[in-house]
Amino acid sequence: MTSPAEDVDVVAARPRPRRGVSLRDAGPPIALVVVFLVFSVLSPEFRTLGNVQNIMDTASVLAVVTCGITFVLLMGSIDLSAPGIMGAAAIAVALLVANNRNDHDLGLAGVLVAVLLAAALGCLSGLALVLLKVPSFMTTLGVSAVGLGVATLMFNGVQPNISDDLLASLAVDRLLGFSYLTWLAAACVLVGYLIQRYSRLGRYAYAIGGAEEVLSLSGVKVAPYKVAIFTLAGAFYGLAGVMVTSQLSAGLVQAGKGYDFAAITAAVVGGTLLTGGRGGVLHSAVGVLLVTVLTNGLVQIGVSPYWQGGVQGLIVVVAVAAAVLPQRRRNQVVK
Amino acid sequence: MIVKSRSAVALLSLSLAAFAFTGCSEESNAEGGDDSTAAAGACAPDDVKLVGQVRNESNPYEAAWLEGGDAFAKSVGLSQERLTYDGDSTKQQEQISQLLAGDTDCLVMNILPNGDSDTPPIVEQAQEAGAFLVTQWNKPADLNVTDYSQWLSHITYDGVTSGQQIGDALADAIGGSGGIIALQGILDTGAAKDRYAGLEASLAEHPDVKLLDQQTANFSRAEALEVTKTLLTKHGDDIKGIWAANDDMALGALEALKAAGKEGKVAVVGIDAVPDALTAIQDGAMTATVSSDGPWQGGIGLAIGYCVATGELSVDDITDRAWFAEQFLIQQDNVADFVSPTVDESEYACDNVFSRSQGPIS
Amino acid sequence: MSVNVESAPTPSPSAAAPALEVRGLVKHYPGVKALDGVDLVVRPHEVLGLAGENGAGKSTLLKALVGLVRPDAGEIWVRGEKVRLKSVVDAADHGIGMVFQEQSLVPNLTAAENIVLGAEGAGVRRGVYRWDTMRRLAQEQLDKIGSHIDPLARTDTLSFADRQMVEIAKVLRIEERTSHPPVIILDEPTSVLESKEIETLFTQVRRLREFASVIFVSHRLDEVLDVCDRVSVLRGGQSVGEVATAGALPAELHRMMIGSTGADDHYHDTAIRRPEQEPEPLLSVRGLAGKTFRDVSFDVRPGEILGIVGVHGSGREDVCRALFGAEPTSAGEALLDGRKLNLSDTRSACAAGIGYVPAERKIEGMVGPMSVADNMTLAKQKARCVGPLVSPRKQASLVDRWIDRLSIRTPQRSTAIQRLSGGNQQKVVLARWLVADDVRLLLLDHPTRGLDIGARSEVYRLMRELANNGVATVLLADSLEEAIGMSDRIVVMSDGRMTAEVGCPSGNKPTPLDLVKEMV
Amino acid sequence: MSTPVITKPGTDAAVKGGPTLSQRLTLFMPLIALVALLAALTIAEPDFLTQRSLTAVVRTSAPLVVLAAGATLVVLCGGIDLSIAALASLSSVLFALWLPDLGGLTTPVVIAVAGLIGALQGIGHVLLRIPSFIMTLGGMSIFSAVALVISDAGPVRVTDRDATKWLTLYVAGYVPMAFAVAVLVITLIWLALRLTPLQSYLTSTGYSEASARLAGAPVDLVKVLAFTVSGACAGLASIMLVSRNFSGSPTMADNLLLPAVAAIVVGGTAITGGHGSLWRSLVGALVITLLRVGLPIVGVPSAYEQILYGAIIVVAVALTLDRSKVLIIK
Repeated sequence: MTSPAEDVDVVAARPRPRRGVSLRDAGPPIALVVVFLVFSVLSPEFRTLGNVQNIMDTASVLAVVTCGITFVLLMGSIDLSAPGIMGAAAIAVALLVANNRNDHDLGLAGVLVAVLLAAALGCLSGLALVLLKVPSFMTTLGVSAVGLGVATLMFNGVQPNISDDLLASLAVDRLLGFSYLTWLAAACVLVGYLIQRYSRLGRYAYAIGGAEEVLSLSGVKVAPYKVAIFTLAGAFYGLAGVMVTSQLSAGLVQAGKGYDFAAITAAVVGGTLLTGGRGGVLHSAVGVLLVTVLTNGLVQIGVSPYWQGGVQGLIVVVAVAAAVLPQRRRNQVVK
Repeated sequence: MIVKSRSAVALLSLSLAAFAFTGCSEESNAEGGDDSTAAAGACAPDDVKLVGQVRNESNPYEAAWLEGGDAFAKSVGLSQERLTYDGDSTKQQEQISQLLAGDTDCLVMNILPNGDSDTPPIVEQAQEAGAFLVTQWNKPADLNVTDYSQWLSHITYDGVTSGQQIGDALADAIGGSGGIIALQGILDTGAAKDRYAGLEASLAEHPDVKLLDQQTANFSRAEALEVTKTLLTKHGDDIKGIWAANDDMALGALEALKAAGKEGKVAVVGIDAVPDALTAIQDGAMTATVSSDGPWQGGIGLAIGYCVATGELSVDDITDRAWFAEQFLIQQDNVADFVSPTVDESEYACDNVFSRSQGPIS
Repeated sequence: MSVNVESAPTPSPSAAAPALEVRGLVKHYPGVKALDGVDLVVRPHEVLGLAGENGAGKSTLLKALVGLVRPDAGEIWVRGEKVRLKSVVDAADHGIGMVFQEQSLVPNLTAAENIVLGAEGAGVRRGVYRWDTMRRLAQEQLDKIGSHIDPLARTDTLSFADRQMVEIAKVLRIEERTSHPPVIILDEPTSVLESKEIETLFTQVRRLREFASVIFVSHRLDEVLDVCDRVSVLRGGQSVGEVATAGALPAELHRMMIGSTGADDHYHDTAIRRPEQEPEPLLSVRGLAGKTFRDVSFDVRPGEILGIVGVHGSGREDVCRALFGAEPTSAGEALLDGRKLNLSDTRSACAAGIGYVPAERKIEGMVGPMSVADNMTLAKQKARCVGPLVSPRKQASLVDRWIDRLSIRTPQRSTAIQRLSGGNQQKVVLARWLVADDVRLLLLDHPTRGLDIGARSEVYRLMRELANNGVATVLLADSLEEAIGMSDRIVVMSDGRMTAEVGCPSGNKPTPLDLVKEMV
Repeated sequence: MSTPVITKPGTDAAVKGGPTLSQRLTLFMPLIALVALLAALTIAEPDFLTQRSLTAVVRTSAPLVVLAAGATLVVLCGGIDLSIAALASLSSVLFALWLPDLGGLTTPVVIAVAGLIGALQGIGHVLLRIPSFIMTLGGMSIFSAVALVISDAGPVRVTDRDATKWLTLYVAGYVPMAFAVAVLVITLIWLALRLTPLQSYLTSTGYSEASARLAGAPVDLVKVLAFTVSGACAGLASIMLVSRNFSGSPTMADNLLLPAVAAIVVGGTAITGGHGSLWRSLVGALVITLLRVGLPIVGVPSAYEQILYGAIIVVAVALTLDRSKVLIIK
């Protein structure tokens, strides 16, 4: 970030100390390492390779969902539509690839269609946001319900089980010790990062979170990009839904249950701000690992499952407090 | 911009209104729209209003249940109103009280309470409103059906027996000795408690079978997958068998085994005999399950209510109002007989509605 | 429009025609006639100064020139062709660009992105960023103005001066939209720069003249005369004349701006003779220190107006906020009537009878959607309460009394304050501290910023009245002239320290230059 | 001291005041939406418009109304409270557990404890400068965890029903006590705001926290107070739920969170703070209740029910949101 060209007096005249920022960026990875080491010491089962694989497998779906939600958060919006969209995509893909309900066998094409359906649903919340001027909190809430409805319609009382080899193998077959789903998730994170770093869409998502008015002042029409971001997020949720289906080799309406707040938690823990403009896909990915390692570690050292949610809640608060305290100002507005 | 959005709103709401109508008109014929205040037990067959309520239609067993309800309603020339509450106790109560605020004189309800603790308020409201109520699966042990005139019957399967049966089947499958793990259901449900009690009983008889670990997966396939994965890494090859309190969780466990490459090496048992489980048993992926007949449950509850409402059956004549329904242990040898559960119309005949009773709930 | 990056800008064939001409521009705002028939001519390759008091209509004129404001009447001609400017982009297409006073950069993007924002051109292919191209494009712009900042540095890590360079570079991009030399508007570019930075800026401006026309707006008349070829003066929304800068004096410009001689009478110095023996100080600040200032000590006496002057970064604003408990202090103390003030929060400051009027009226001063009445009684709730309860009748009469006394123009007391004109909004914010008749010390941070002349003279008069009634005032003035005109005494701050304390009695006022010496 | 008088008039002239027609319309939009929805349901099922079923609707809505009303205060000062539902569940468990020992005192104690927990969140929010969204998101999971642990993940039966009997009675034969209590609570809070400077403090904090602070408004206190009331309301709501289910359960109210937030926004309260009122949330809660129980009862199939629910809340917000009061829509 610091540039050789900057002359000294400029550095002296910096408006804001960098400490808070760098701490926000470095904190989560450090925390991740620490937590991992602590659990490794506490529990022999935890440090086994098998468990590391297990952690990565468990993290994969959440990672993909968080990828999507991160872009929305970057804009300073919020997205609660993951459960509905994932449910719809999960059922859709189950019905489109080889399954026990109908004799479709679209294979990859089926996956594509499911993801497109999800993207369309995401697009819906984006449109409602920019056309009806309804806060994203509500539009995504509504779209989530719509998605669940669509899923229930398609479910139609009979569990669709997939017999598609490709999809089934994703969760089972392993490459270098990790299941294909894990690699898929890794790929998503990479793609997400590339979009965020190298695409106009991604950069504008940052800009919208940073100073929306400046964009329009520079003659950029913001609305289309907002819609595009929600569509992109929807696509990610859709893929996540497909992944759940391949894990269970069956389409569930509840495929996305609880992933909305889980993803927000992960993103925030990773250092992506709800106010937008800060953080990113990589931050969120770290957050996902942090949360997953915690949950898994707690089980391994035998903490009652009931406590696990609570511990996570605590972690979020602590993580954010740690990030904001170094740079708190008098008369600062915190919503 | 505002103008545009306003008009957009108008448009959307219009299309919604249309939507609402199509959505509702399907059902509006279900309502017997007259307020004839018929005394209990003397309803004209046409006045009877049949309601079946389950958690959600997005679960095969409960969807089949509602189908069964429709089948019975059709057989008596009526139609069933379907209610679902997404496994949300609050919403269930809200629906019931709203339902009972309507015309209740000839209302017959076949209800699946979300949990034991949800049964008392349902029963009391039905009693107050004078609707005919049949509940299934969940009720607090100390709540007696006979204390209420409108609560015609409570039907359930003997969870202890089924839990024990599959426990024994599992023990045999792993050769009478070895470690197993148990996946519990929603802890608040009688079903979950009884079935686990059954497992304990079975364990008592097989001292060499060791219960390594037990966690709840809330009857959910997805949760079972995660829990099993973790337990597999925790206990590794010590796990010889997996006992699941229902088939959905058993199937989730199967996926976990598949992912761990242990498919077929670990025996899995469940309860409910959902179609997927039966196929799994046919392929030998699963060891055993216990039949519970969704379609029949959906129909029989309405049938009992219908018979009492129309006066063909008197509450006082019912010997056991809280009773166990008949169930079978299903394994590879006999699975073929259960692949397509059929309900015989005659079982809904008013003199025959208790044909599957295995006696009172002890 | 050519997106040809490499080609050096060529002087346009129509160099003879004015690069930009404004004829009889008129713009009304609710309650104010911001522009009242303004004429302006900008020749190619010249730097035109635009001078005028606050509220003279400068900012409105500039906004009209970049399409942010639609004039009610009048014409804008670009290189001999009449144009209607509907948006910033539209203006840019005609080769007019502006460096905004409040900076218009996206803080969390790189300098390069900000420079090309909205017109990435070759920097983005099919929605995919090409950082190297991006960097090159930006570098080209930065080179034009000879800035050395790293195009890929995130903007909010740059110093203010560098951010301004980025803005200028961004504006220069409009060259690629038109084949003609562009018109660059610099709105108060120096107001927040330190002298060293100002020098670099001026070299930039002179450099710009090579391939563009520049409209340069500044309070500091000496600067205007220094850097511009001609100066056009606005007053009360009208052009009152032009001055060729060669050999012109700040004084005559100033005379044109305020339409009379000398600074004093303009500020209504009622020339009240204060008693010979000075009263005890009401406020004594002793060695106060904070993030941006240290070792600040001064006294303010009842009925005295103390001006604090200094360039941006002198820390005077923070001293003011610190006294009100809105900015943390690390050392020192402040005594009110010899009693130590609790500087930890704004509550106790209010309780002690201190009032604060922030510079950012719209963000920090008023609660836009709330009614005039509620805004006015926000700070002094007791004034509208009977016991613990609010008495609407009491509030109504109180508010009406003050609306009348300060002649605040508002339809009803229940009107949302954001619907009033700036001057009336400011009066409400001021009244907030007066309603309880218990204010003893007023901290005024640029109280006349963005007000038109009429509103400002009313604010001045009000300040005088309060002073005569024994209220002590600390004033951070909008301009040196204002500070000198209003203050009885002036404290000069530079780089967080007090550098001088100058007596400023009516009749014997120091000149701006005396103060500037101390400021830098 | 005497106050200065300005005699000379300023150059500013007055601006025309008064709300526009569309503003007046948006003011009543929530009510209009409610009536429209009721009409639609009645058309679909004539029996729906009977005194008994309407009574049932308001009885059902009571807990949601209380939850939404409390959270509205937090929203009004610019924050959001995601912990209300989890806190209500926890309170229901506490109530069931403490009833045997505390008897009649249980109700006030539980409400007080809930309020205290809310206050703690508020303090954490203002002292640690943690965004309310995060603070209460954390609170949500922590409260559920505690509830699960102390109740051992199962419901706790309430044997002594007299303690909550009063909530199941009827006022004047028709108005359910629970709803009457809900309305009473709203009225009290509303009066407390209207009659004291609190309203000003709350509104200014919500619209422009910076201005409020620099005008010496007790911003932090107001926020903590809002969270306290929000918590206490969650406590009261939980007791209403217990009175309905004769038991407390660690997940009892969890599914009421999003409906409660929806109720607030559908009522027309700006989620960005400042603009809105508790009465709006009351109407909003009734709308949401109609959607939750009305749609299935008139026989909308569950799949369509969800789709309608989603679409309708979005449209409702689009209609009720007064955009002149909300600057940026994120």
